[in-house]
Amino acid sequence: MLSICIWHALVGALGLYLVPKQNISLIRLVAVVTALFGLIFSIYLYLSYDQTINQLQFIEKLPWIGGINAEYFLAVDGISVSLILLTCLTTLIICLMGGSLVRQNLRDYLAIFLIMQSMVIGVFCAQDALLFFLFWEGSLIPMYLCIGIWGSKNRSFAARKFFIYTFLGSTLLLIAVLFLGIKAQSFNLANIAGLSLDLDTQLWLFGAFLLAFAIKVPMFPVHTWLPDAHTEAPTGGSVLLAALLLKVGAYGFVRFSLPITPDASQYMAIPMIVLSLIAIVYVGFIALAQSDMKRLIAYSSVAHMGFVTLGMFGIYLIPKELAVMTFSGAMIQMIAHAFGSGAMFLAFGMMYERLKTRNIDDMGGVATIMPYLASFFVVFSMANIGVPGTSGFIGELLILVSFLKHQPWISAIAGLTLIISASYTLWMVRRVFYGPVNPNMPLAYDVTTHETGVLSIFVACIFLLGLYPKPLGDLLLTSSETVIASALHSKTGAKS
Amino acid sequence: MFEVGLLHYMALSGLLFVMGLIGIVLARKNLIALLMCVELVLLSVNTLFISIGHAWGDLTGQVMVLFILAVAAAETGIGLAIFVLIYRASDQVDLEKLDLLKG
Amino acid sequence: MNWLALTPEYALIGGLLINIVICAIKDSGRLVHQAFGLSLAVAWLLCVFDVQAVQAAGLLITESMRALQAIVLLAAGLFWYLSQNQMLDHLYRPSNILLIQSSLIGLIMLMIAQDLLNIYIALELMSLPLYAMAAIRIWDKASLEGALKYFVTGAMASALLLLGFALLYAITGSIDLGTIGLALKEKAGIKLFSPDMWMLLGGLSVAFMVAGCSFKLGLFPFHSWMPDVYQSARIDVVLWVATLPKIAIAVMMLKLIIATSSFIMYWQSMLLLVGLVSVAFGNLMALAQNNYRRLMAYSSIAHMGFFALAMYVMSPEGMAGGLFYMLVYILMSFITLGVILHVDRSEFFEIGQMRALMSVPQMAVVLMAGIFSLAGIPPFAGFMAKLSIFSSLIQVNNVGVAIAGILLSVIALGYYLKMVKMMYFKEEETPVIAIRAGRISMLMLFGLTLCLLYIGILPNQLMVLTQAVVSQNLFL
Amino acid sequence: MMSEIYTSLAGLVCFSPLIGALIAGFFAKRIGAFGAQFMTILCVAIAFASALVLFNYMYIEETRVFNYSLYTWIAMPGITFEVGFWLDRLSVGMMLVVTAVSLLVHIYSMGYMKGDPGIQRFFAYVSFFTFAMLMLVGGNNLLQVFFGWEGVGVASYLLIGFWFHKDSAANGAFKAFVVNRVGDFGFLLAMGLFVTYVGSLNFSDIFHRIPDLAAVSLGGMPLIDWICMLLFIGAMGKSAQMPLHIWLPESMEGPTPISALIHAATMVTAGVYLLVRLSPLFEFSPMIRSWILVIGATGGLILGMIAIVNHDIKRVVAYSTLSQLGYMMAAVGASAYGLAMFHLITHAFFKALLFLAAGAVIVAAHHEQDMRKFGGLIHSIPLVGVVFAIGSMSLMAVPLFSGFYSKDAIIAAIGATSLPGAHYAYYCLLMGVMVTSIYSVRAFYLTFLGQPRSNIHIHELSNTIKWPLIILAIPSMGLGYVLAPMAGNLHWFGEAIFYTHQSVTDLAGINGHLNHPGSMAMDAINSAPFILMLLSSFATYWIYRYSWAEKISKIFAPIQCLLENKWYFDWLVEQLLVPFVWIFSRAFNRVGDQLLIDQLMVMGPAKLLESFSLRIKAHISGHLYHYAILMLLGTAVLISKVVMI
Repeated sequence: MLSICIWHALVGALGLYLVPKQNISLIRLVAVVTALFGLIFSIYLYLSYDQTINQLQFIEKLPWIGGINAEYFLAVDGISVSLILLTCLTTLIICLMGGSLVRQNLRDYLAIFLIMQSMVIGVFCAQDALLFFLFWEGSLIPMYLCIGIWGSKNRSFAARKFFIYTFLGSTLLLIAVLFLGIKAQSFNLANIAGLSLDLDTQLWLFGAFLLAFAIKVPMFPVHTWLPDAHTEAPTGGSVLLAALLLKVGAYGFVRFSLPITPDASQYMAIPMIVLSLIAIVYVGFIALAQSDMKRLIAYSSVAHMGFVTLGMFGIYLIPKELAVMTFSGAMIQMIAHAFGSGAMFLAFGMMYERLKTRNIDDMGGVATIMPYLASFFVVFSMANIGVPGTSGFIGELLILVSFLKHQPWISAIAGLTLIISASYTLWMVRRVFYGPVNPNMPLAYDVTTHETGVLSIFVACIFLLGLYPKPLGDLLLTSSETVIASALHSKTGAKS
Repeated sequence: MFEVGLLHYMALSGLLFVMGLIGIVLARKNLIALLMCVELVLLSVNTLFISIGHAWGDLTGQVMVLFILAVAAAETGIGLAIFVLIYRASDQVDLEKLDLLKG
Repeated sequence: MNWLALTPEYALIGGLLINIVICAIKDSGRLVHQAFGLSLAVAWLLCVFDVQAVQAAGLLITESMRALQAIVLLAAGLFWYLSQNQMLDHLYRPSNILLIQSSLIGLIMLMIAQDLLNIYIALELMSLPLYAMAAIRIWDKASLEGALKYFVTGAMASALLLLGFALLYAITGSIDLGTIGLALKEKAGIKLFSPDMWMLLGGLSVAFMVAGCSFKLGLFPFHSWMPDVYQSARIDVVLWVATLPKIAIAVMMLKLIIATSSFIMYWQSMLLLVGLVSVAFGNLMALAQNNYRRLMAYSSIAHMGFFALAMYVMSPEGMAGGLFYMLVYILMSFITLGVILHVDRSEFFEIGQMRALMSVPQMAVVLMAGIFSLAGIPPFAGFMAKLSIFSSLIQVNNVGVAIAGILLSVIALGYYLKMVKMMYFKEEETPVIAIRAGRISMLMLFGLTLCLLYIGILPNQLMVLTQAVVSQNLFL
Repeated sequence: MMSEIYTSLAGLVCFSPLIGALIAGFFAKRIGAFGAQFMTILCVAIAFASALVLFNYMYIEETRVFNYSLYTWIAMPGITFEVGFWLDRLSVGMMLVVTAVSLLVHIYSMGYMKGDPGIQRFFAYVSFFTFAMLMLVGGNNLLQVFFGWEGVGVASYLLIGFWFHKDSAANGAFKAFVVNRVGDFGFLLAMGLFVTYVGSLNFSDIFHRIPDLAAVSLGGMPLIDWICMLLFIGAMGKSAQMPLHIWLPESMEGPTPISALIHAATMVTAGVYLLVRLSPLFEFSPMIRSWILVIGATGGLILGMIAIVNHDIKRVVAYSTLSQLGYMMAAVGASAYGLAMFHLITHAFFKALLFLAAGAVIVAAHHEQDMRKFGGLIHSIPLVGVVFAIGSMSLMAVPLFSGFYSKDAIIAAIGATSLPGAHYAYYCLLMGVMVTSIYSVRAFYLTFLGQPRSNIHIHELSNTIKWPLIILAIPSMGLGYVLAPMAGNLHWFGEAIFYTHQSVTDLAGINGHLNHPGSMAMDAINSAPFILMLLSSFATYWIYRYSWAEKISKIFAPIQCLLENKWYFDWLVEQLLVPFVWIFSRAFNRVGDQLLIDQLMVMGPAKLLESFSLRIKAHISGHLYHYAILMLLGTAVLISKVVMI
């Protein structure tokens, strides 16, 4: 069941290669059909997922590597189902948009996204540590090629930096995974979580996990690859990067750091929260000073992901009930951020294709030339700022609101994001869209019906999630409770 | 009376071995000297085998020496062939000049 | 001694003899080539079907070793087909194929040799033809210089190895690895020397053996010949030197380590030193290279450093991991060097000119797969190889070495990605380089890539084979 | 049975403007300009009608609160967030005001916005604004109020920046939204305190748990003070109180009907409505209420004075709104919530009237806003002049006009309270009355009386502009008289507004007055505010009659320049705060991100390795004997390993 979810995209990608190279419309059709099948299948998965019981469902287990008894073990819980739905939806949107934004070898472009989809879904389903790592690293090559081949000017530098940065992170993860797998005689995440480790090993394991996932999230000190990767990536690539790859890093924390090294996570909770707060405020200021529009949006997604890590590591500082609220707030923020900044990158891609410039000073008064695109952009920036009624608000509300009694300083600092994110997003909107028309901008036609259709999918998701998040909340609730229970259960008998 | 034992022979062959290696290192100008030193190194191992075979009182040492001699001959054959080709190609045998491949 | 067990060797030797006769009479390269191919095929069939386990007369033949030899012969067959237009080139006399054949025979003998004499003879039978092959391009000064360096350092290394064997013989009194192992256990040679003299000589023999083996693998202090030979020799000789002899050396090292396992602390300290330094040196130096073949030489130094780290683990799983690593490495270098086989004048093939490979898109994809596998990225076999090494390292809970090794391998990413960048991301003018790509050889390379992916995803069968090879060799 | 009617009515009130907005927004092309206008006006009319029906239900029979939750927004363990309605006299009253003013503004802007290309977009935004305001007013929990709060902020952002090609409009919209967000920051933290301490955001739970909120203390200050302070910060952002008022003058960049609807009648009063809605909370924190009193009063005085020197007719009216908001906040501070609501309602009508009249003047003078160019317009547009006069007189609290009842009652209430700072506030507001009459008379004189200062050809006004003016003039005159007795009795709003014993005793006197408005108007003659108002208005009339204005402004030159720079608030933000933030963010970006992290920690090692390997490569000489030496050294090292172990 889950294997179909993972491997259908790969089959689609291979199918693409049967189609002759010149037949553009057939290529696009095959890609869209595969992505559509993936979406329908994931919706079926969501409907048949039983939200009441809180163990793993749709379990598939096959022997894989005998020597170190790693298994091909797939299973899914609430958090993974929501992320799988998100992946399928984003890939569908990218496949729909793929055709118009890329000229040369479109077939490889779409094949790369389908491969990426299967890798990312694999990460969300893998319950075997080694299989998780395989999918985790597998998504590296397609993204590298996507940025490198179809990127803009100095794409090779950005692609190389992205690759080495993430690879460095995952090296320590491999060592930690092997250490745990050998110590527990099986790579099954449940057995590994059952291991009793003393605080020191937990600390160095946590360090290894931290390096790998912090780079991917990205957290404050190791985030400098994201702006470069985003500015050079093609539109589809940066939508995928913003919507999915950042979630893989956060998902890693949920599966690895919290259940396996609970004491170390508790020990490191305060520094992690300080880092996420820095990410929210410091990066917010940086975004204000950007002159390149896409770089600004990239920095804004670093700031919003700061909320996710804040919510995840906040569970150690507040009582259980509020911890569940923060944690599910973080999970919802992950999905909402995908809609918000993913949509913004897509809209920017369309604008870049017409205006051929990223520099804000060369742009001005775009709203008079392209009113529809401008209104879409205003909706997406409202979603990014987190105006109530849009998806961006729920996560921020649940996280900000639950710290007030026990750690008011966290909410006070994190709350500043209301002001900072509003100022840098709208300041960018003001300079780019409002104001008199900038003379040296090329004459550009407005968004075509096809493009409006794709953008309105995002708008629908933003408002649907914003006005009625209950189904998503219930889906995440039970699995968040299990994760928090395992995270708070101390392993070394020390007072947790 | 002074009795020449196994260790003395081993010391002799060790000495020969080291002299051979130093010869290879110091042969800057002349390739022939280089080949001779390679030969010397192999012969020193032969003496070692002989003395050990004698100490253990079985023939394996000497069998080994026979085979080593045969292989040494083949080696010298190839060595000289390469040396002749180098001389024919760059009509000088100065090792200092032979540094086309570096870095 | 059941002499019928050696049928694959007889087939190869028969093939060699027939070829000598053909060279003497007809002197036609194509006929020699076909005879060589035929003998290979027969030997491969015999290896696979007619297997008799034998342990006598200095030989140890086991099913798993025959299976390994079958794989080696398969690789030789692949080599036979890929390098045919080099071998049959009118510049060279048909007898150059004989050299390859004799080297192959030495290689196969080395894998089943069980006593010091057989090992030495097989080793020299494998190496001497290669010294000659390296100098086959007699008009090219650089190739001759490379061959000279290869010859002199090779001779020194085999002398060192021989010295090691002599000292081993000194302290145990026998040259058969089985009896050596037992003798070392009961310290039989104490009566000739005082105990600490005995231990010193043992240590010295291990030191010399490590020196000899690391020359053949190209580990750090003894690597100097590799970059020069890779750069200057004929491309198919480079392909041969880079792949098959290494698996034979790996098997030899395996046997020596198992035999002298009572000097385990010496082996471990030396292999760790040599291994780590080679990984660091290989990766570091490759960063600065721009000649493709020279860069591949330094990257193979780094990979052999990893193999040494695997051998350092000394446990059966560790050594099996090392063997698995070696097999995967051979597969990878078959791809990376096999692709360059088709580029003419490949001695001067720069990294900057790799854009030219894009003229044959399939070749570019195959090379990219090979490069990513060398770097150790998951879906490819390189990752599984690294995984097996690190898991065995961690099993003996030596996490520090594993971390050092993997961090050094991150440096390797620097030049691997530079190559992919030159191929795919550069937009400027593509230098025009003639690439003669035969349809079937492209298919073979594509098959290799699929096999690379298969091992990368399902490495179980190959791991089982390597474990069997090690366990059946543990005759102690 | 009654609850179905209520829910359906409340649903109609709140959601019909939304439907109108969606239709006007998405089907703009198909239904054309007229279709969009018709649809939105129809929907707002429906909303107004149902609000009226709801109004008479509430005011005639019902005193109980009707609290109905529509659907659960999201369910967390221990707390569920819902969306629902809370109908009581307070919210239905506000609903009626909002829908009434919105309907009139819709009709008015048909004429005002005629010929503007984005007219459908305008009508869609206005009805979206009405929907958001009604959600804010009708919400039964703080989350929905916050939803309306921000929805209103977004609508004002879109509407201020409606003519986005104008730089000033774009800056005004940005500034308005960011300053509102500063307020919302406080509001969100207050919501956080409610969630963590009370465990729910619904008004019903909050009002039950007030006693133990008062008991707990957080960081030295009692919790209830923290909550009230944060709520007041939120209200300051939205109702443009002293430090956060800088955005209102710039919001005049939007079209005038917007200034009338949003920046006079409805949105800016949302802050006052919030504080009144949470009156049970504020009753228990006298310290914060005295702060509100002081800030409101100072705002009332100082911001009013700026209007005296301003030349743009819309900005004069905007500053008068700021000062009237100060009055309302002062009333809330003095816990005279009923009077604050009363003033809010009357102010909504006469301020909307003033704005629309100013709009009519601007349309007539071909979008000219500078009063120095007007003069003697009473002859060309007499109706607008008369209506402007009515609005100003109501603003100046001339007896019998609606402004008089609410404003004088507030002044009296503040005089009666015993809060610290009450005397200061009382005198400020008295001075405020003087300032109000000065700028109202000045504005009226400069625009309508005297000789025409420039030859503007007056443009004929259409009836869609005239009729709303007339309709609005009626409540500006009569409403005060009608509502006074109701605003007088403290329990008239039912338990929506809660008075402590202390505030009941203070307010008893004033309410007595309000019960019979006629006699209140009569004996206002000898009350201080009336006398001050009379004196200052005649004085200003004389000054402008004999054009002594220049001479006087030279005498008070320092005050003149102080007022011209708007008490240096804008200077404080433009020159101090913005450059400071700019330096900070540029420093973070340059030093922090690029130099420190990117070059040093990321690129540094890579470059180091490359240079190191190049240096080693130079050392490899390629000579055979060097290779041999290396091999020997290697063997020597291996042997030393043996010797050492």
